[in-house]
Amino acid sequence: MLLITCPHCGARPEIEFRYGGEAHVARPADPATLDDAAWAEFLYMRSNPKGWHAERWRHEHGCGRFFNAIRHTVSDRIVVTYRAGEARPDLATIPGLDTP
Amino acid sequence: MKFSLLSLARQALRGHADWPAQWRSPDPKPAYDAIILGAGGHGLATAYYLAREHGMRNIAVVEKGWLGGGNTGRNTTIIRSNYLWEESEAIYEHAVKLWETLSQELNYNVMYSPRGVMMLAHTIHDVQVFKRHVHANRLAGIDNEWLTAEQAKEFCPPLNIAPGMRYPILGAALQRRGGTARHDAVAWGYARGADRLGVDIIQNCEVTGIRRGAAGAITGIETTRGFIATPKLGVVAAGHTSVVMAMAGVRMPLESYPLQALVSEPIKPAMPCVVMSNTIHAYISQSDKGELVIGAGTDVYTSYSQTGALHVTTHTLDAICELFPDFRRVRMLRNWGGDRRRHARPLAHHRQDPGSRPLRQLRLGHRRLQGDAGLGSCLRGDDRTRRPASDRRPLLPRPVPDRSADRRGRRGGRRALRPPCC
Amino acid sequence: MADALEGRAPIVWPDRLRVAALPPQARFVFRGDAEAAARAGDAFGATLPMTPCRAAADDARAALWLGPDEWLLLAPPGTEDGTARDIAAALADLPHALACVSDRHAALTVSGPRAETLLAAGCALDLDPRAFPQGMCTRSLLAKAEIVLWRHQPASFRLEVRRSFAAYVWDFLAEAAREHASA
Amino acid sequence: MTGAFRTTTGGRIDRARPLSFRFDGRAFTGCAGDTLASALLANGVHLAGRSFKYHRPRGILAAGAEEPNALVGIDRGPGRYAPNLRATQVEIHDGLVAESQNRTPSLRFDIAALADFAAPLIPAGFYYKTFMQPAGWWAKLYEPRIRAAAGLGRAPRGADPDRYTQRYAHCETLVVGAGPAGIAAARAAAARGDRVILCDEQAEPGGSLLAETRARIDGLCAQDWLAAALAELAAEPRVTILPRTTAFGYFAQNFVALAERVTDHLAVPDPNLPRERLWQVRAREVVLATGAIERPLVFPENDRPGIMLADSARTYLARYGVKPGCRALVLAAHDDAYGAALDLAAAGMEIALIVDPRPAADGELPRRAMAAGLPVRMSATVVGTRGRLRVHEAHVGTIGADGGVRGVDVVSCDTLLMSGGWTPSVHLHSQARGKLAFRADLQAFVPGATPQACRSVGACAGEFGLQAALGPATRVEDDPVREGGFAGALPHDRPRARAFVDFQNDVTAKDLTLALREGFRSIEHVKRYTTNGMATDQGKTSNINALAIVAAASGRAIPEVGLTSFRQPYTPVTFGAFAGTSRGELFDPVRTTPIHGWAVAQGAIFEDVGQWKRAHHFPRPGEDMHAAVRRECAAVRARAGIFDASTLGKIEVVGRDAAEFLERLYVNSWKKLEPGRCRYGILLNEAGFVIDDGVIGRLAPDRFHVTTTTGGAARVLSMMEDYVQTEWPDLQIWLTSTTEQWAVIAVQGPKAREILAPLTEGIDLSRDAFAHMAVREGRVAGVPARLFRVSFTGELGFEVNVPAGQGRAVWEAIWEQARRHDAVAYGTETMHVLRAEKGYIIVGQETDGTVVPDDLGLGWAIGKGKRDFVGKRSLSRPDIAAPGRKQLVGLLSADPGHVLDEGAQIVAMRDPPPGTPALGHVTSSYWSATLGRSIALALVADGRARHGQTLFAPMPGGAVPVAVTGPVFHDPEGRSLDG
Ligand SMILES: Cc1cc2nc3c(=O)[nH]c(=O)nc-3n(C[C@H](O)[C@H](O)[C@H](O)COP(=O)(O)OP(=O)(O)OC[C@H]3O[C@@H](n4cnc5c(N)ncnc54)[C@H](O)[C@@H]3O)c2cc1C
Ligand SMILES: NC(=O)c1ccc[n+]([C@@H]2O[C@H](COP(=O)([O-])OP(=O)(O)OC[C@H]3O[C@@H](n4cnc5c(N)ncnc54)[C@H](O)[C@@H]3O)[C@@H](O)[C@H]2O)c1
Ligand SMILES: Cc1cc2nc3c(=O)[nH]c(=O)nc-3n(C[C@H](O)[C@H](O)[C@H](O)COP(=O)(O)O)c2cc1C
Ligand SMILES: [Zn+2]
Repeated sequence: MLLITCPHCGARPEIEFRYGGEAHVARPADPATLDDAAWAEFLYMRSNPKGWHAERWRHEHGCGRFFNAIRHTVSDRIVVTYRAGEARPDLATIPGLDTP
Repeated sequence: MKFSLLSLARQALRGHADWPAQWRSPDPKPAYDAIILGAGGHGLATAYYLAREHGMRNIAVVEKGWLGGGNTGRNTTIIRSNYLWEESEAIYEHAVKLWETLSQELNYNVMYSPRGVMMLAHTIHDVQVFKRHVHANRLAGIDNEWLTAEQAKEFCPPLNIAPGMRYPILGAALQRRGGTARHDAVAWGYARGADRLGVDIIQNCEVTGIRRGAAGAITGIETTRGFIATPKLGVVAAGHTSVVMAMAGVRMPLESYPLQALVSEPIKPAMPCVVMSNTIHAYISQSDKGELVIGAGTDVYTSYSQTGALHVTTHTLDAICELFPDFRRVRMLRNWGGDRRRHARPLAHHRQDPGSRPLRQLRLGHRRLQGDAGLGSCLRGDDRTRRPASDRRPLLPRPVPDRSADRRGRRGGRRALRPPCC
Repeated sequence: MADALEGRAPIVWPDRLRVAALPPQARFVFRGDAEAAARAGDAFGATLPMTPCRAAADDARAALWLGPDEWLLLAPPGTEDGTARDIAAALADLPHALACVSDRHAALTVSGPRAETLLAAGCALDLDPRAFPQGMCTRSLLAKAEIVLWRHQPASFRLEVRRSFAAYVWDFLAEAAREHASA
Repeated sequence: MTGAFRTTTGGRIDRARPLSFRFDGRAFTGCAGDTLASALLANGVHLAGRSFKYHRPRGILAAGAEEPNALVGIDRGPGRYAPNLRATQVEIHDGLVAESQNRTPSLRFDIAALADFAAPLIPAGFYYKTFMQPAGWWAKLYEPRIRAAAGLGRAPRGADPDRYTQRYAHCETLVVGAGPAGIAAARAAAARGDRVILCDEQAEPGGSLLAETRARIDGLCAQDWLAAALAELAAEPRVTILPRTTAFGYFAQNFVALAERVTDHLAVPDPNLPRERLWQVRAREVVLATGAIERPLVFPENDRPGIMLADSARTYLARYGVKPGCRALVLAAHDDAYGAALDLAAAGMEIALIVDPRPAADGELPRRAMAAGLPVRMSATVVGTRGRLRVHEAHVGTIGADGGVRGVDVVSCDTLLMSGGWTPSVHLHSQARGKLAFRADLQAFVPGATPQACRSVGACAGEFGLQAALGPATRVEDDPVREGGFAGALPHDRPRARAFVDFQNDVTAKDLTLALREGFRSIEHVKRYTTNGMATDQGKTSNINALAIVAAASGRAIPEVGLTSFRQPYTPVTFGAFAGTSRGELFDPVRTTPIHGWAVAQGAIFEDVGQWKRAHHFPRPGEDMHAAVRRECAAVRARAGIFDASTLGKIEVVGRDAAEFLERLYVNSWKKLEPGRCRYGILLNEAGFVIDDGVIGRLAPDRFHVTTTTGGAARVLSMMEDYVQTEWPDLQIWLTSTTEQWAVIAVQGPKAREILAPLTEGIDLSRDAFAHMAVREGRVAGVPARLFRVSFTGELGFEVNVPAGQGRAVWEAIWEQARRHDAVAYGTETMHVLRAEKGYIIVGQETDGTVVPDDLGLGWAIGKGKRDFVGKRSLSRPDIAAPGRKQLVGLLSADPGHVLDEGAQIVAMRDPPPGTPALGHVTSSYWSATLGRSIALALVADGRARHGQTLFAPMPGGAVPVAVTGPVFHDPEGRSLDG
């Protein structure tokens, strides 16, 4: 069970959270203007990297907030969490990202 | 050397000194007519059928680790074809038919054991869903029958059907021809078969890049053992498919989630069949060696960790103990994970909306153990229905245009790409 | 008023543990920003804490921080209408939301020297007083049910539970408490 | 006397407390403090099990968790049989009943041992090579036989009545292993004021100190020092010492799982105590002090009863006061075997010979042994043994300079002790994703870097010796340094002889080389082909030897070959411990409505909907389900019925932008909905498929009361929060779940108004004042209520929302009125039938994740001119706009008495050949009391264009012809809605 740091409540057990998929996949402002391919891209394409992954979590059984985390998908190590709406941190500025 | 009781006896007299290697460990040649990436069940079966059905000889399977060490070596070995959607029914039914004679075909005992797969219904909604399966399967000519709770108990005596259960068992859908097989033997049997047909299986050879020519067509792969030229590449990398496809600049509608399995210590035969419960998330069978083989739920987040979380294991085992209270004192021996890939878009969506292009890339490799034989043997045909290639047309995939690129107006490069299509 | 835990006699292992249902209570969920919360606190009669996972309480009223814009307010039973009126009046010009949820929950206390240990049978949080001091409160899970957990006294936790989960939470605690029956 | 082999003094057992137990029906006596293994050895019993494949007789090899041979079943009565327990870990208690396994009919005489004679025919992987002909015989004939022969212990029968619990724990320092290294670490942590958990799998903490005979620590003998150290730790309030507790799994972020065996060692367990307890510990730092496992030696016929690990034999003597035999041959590839020989000799055992394959041994212990006059032969090895049920002689040969073995001397002995040195227990370190480094001097892997806050100390770190374990602050005397280690197979000259590597799975050195010959080069392949390391001991004694053999045979270095993965659990863990209290009623919360008790009292039959129990129907005496539902249906249409709809999800949406929010989320238009009105809302996912529906009422300009399906409540709220928080944070709205705040009582039927009128205050129920799809607030039965005028039956209907605490009282008040009108209480089945008669859909029944609103004929609900809402863009994708989609229709079977099967497929022809694609399927099917015939809803390709056509539902007994109709069977004009 991972220990996930909610930006509001601090470190909490994984079972309190719900995973929310890849982060920073914004809903297009005006979907009607997208062609079918671009819409399909929004719906279904995810980067699914083997490495550092920006992803959403919701502290469902806690403060209820959605937030983002950067986690390594091999070691499951989370190096940083940040509030929804905040820009994805520049990975280069986060120490320790060279090792999973 | 043909495997048989006789050859075993003969070898016994010689202290088993003369058994040949079941497959070679060749160094990669500079070039192949086609390369399959991933020596799991799907990759090896693909190579085998390419060689056997379609006479291709100059082909290789490249594998980053050891053959059969991916999901093929870590699944719960269930084989069934009682799927709901016609597309799935067709491919899995084709596969089940292949399974029935696969040991003889490969001269390798894959221990296919059609002992019956039973899916439990706990709610009225489950009953509706599974009855729909039963009807759909029968229409497709696939065996699947409805059992009452009492009949389910008769088929599987340790099953708890007490009406006072938290989620009582209201009935079950039974596919008698479903069952299990020995996961390792499947990989090894196909590997040995493919090797004998001249396929080079190159292990410890990780693909690190996909090289493409000026026109965008594939020219070969970069690997940890050097560059290997090929005009055609089949990607069958299961959970790693999107990672590999990214090397060719192709995005996939896939996400990889850890899926756990576990085995108990071996005990004398106690589980006569396979039992699955979707509602309370657990499935179980017993291997020939005696371990209870149990499948857990998927972990909630994408990962390649090949382990799973403890709370997933606890939930799986509390469900198993509800269904089989006799097994409460049995002990877990080993728990591991695989990286199952999951469509970011479920088949149900795909089906109702078959036009989404990216899936065209994906002929193979996103199915299950039970599909190994089936998918490996039928690469041709419309990818939507994935119908078996009964006509035995040459298998090697046609170039599949990436029409999503077209629409985006990025013709050029992508369009000419002959992407990993099998 | 019928409570979901009505009729459940307390579980008492003297000098060790006590689990007891609490009587009905007026409850609200208040949502709004800091300014609204400050004003709501004045109207309600207990400060709405701005520190995450903290509660402010006096004998009659309590306000529990549940999220950055969410508080659970507890007040004596029967004060629903008055409280709603007071808050609405005080915040007429400030965006906020107030929903009465008096009946949404049932409440119980777990107290005594073994309280932390008992809760640890199903709650994954660190309940040591250094990690979970008096006045701390949060939503969390107890086994398979969501709870609001509040250390309202040094050796006593208050659990607010969705009413349909109350029987489960009680039965779970009763089962887990069994091992404490023997000293 | 508790056994002929019991010493008169010494050890930690209590000779004054004899305990009787049974093994395979024979009565024995042991002492308090004995394990089953030590008690059997004290009684001269070595034969304790049969091997997995060849059913060879096997004795007790070890003294701890690594034991591969002595597996037993323990029977504590009905439902309480546990197979495959290690006799070395089972503590005896008075009345213990143990039995041996995997033998027929008895341990001494096992028919299946015939397999041993067939051994040449059944090497590693033989089953992949045979049993293929004739096709089909595998499953029918061979497989059942193989299964019966395999499988070790018998399966438990009957539900286990014991209880299991779980506990989460948090600490600054978790120490695994309470040997000297672990105790030292725990003391240091306690001194810092940490919360410390110190666990050890054994019955007593102490580890190797419990059997330490020589060394003095701070001037005390080891046991006295141990007692003092433990007393000191026990006095620390922040230290928790957990004996009988195995750390079995090490997960990310220092999350460690422990299994505590609470009552198995007790003759009469306290019924309030669980049998086992699963601990889930989150630790800031983990100290692994798990010690090391002694390594067997691989030589021909090394598996007979009486052949033991040398230090285990010494442990039996020192800790349990048991001599393992009378005359021992010691095969010493490591100095510790000399230490064992010395101790056993001192206790009066005859040491026939110490055989050392090394050319020289100049360590302290060999020197002492030689000084004590023990016979030693260097450069020698054992090339064979004899003895069916117990070793009685060993054949000793000399290793020549070329590595060959020459000359055989027969040495008689009843015990053969061996040691290849120690294998550090790096299991948990490796599970923690720590790296491993190979140390050639030890021929062992030791812990390397770890990504977690975790360190290994003592023997598990490859640091042997008490001084290393205890640290410089503690003074240790007389603890001679022991070095070296041997891995692999000893040389011999008998190509046909079997030298066992994995005792439990009967894997021999030859099996390993066979696998290599057959192309299985990766150690993972070798493992899977030979099954080495896959037995219940997971290769604790065998993996390193197998690895060395594979390395030597393939000309690779050991680290090049690499290890197989260590996985949890370290030792097997009971399923029940994982399940914990989560069983029966506590398996999953049973959620009930405030009205549940009333329904129970009325004899309702319930169904599970998610976690909820819902009343399915209310049978009267003598009625079956069908009769009850018919009666309920008829009553609602003719008069009225009341229905508990409390499980419906409810969400209060409040804020300036509430209407805008719903506008963006649901397909419908909301902005123009007036306060006091409600509307049927449909919710899609972004892919365009229907995922939920429900009535939404506008209570005020900035306040909506949203209802969802029962199953969808949490999902919809979560989805709403997602959009509010992450997509549209600009919107000023807040969401509050009020599902449980309200009890919901649906009053439906022509008499609904009359039933409610006497109870309602402050709301004008008249047709004009309170129109269909309106909502009002007032009082019902004296309780503040939100009253919705809605209908899911097609009849005049109201849904009364009252605070849940009053739900039952209001229900009973309404019921009083209802009875006056001869109305009924009805359950979910009647609700389903009535709505189906009206063609109303149920999400999850008419939809399956692939259905868009138009498929359901609900295109009308989509707000006209809305530019966007969740899922809208998907509705214009070509495949969703394409013709041929499945559409909701009604079906009437030609035989009105025939109720179609839900899920039945629909095709165009009467006798579809297998493989015919279906046109669709039946989603709902009922007997309609209203129509006096069966009805069904179905999704059928191009269904709306097929009205009037005859299609077929293929059934086992023949296809059922059905006529396609519209989905509304009853009152299509909606006249009844107004009562
Ligand atoms: C726990 C679990 C239980 C399951 N249970 C069942 C079941 O009961 N029934 C069932 O039918 N299915 C089951 N499955 C699914 C089934 O195991 C898989 O779908 C199937 O084995 C996939 O085979 P594959 O050949 O496609 O993939 P894999 O066997 O995973 O093979 C892919 C190979 O590609 C290699 N690879 C990846 N990247 C590279 C690279 N860059 N270069 C070279 N090689 C690379 C990998 O090392 C791997 O060997 C289960 C899966 C899991 C994880
Ligand atoms: N048996 C050996 O480990 C071994 C070998 C050589 C020397 N020695 C001597 O032992 C001392 C080293 O002591 P040490 O403390 O490192 O080892 P130790 O063997 O004394 O203690 C290790 C303890 O950890 C327990 N343990 C192992 N795995 C466990 C798990 N997963 N969960 C719970 N408990 C577990 C063991 O049962 C044992 O009690 C030195 O004095 C040395 O001379 C021991
Ligand atoms: C059907 C099946 C049965 C297995 N039986 C055993 C077993 O009896 N003993 C064992 O140690 N492992 C068993 N395993 C697990 C493997 O040892 C191994 O954990 C799994 O293949 C994953 O590989 P990994 O743990 O090396 O990553 C089994 C695996 C499968 C798929
Ligand atoms: Zn939080």
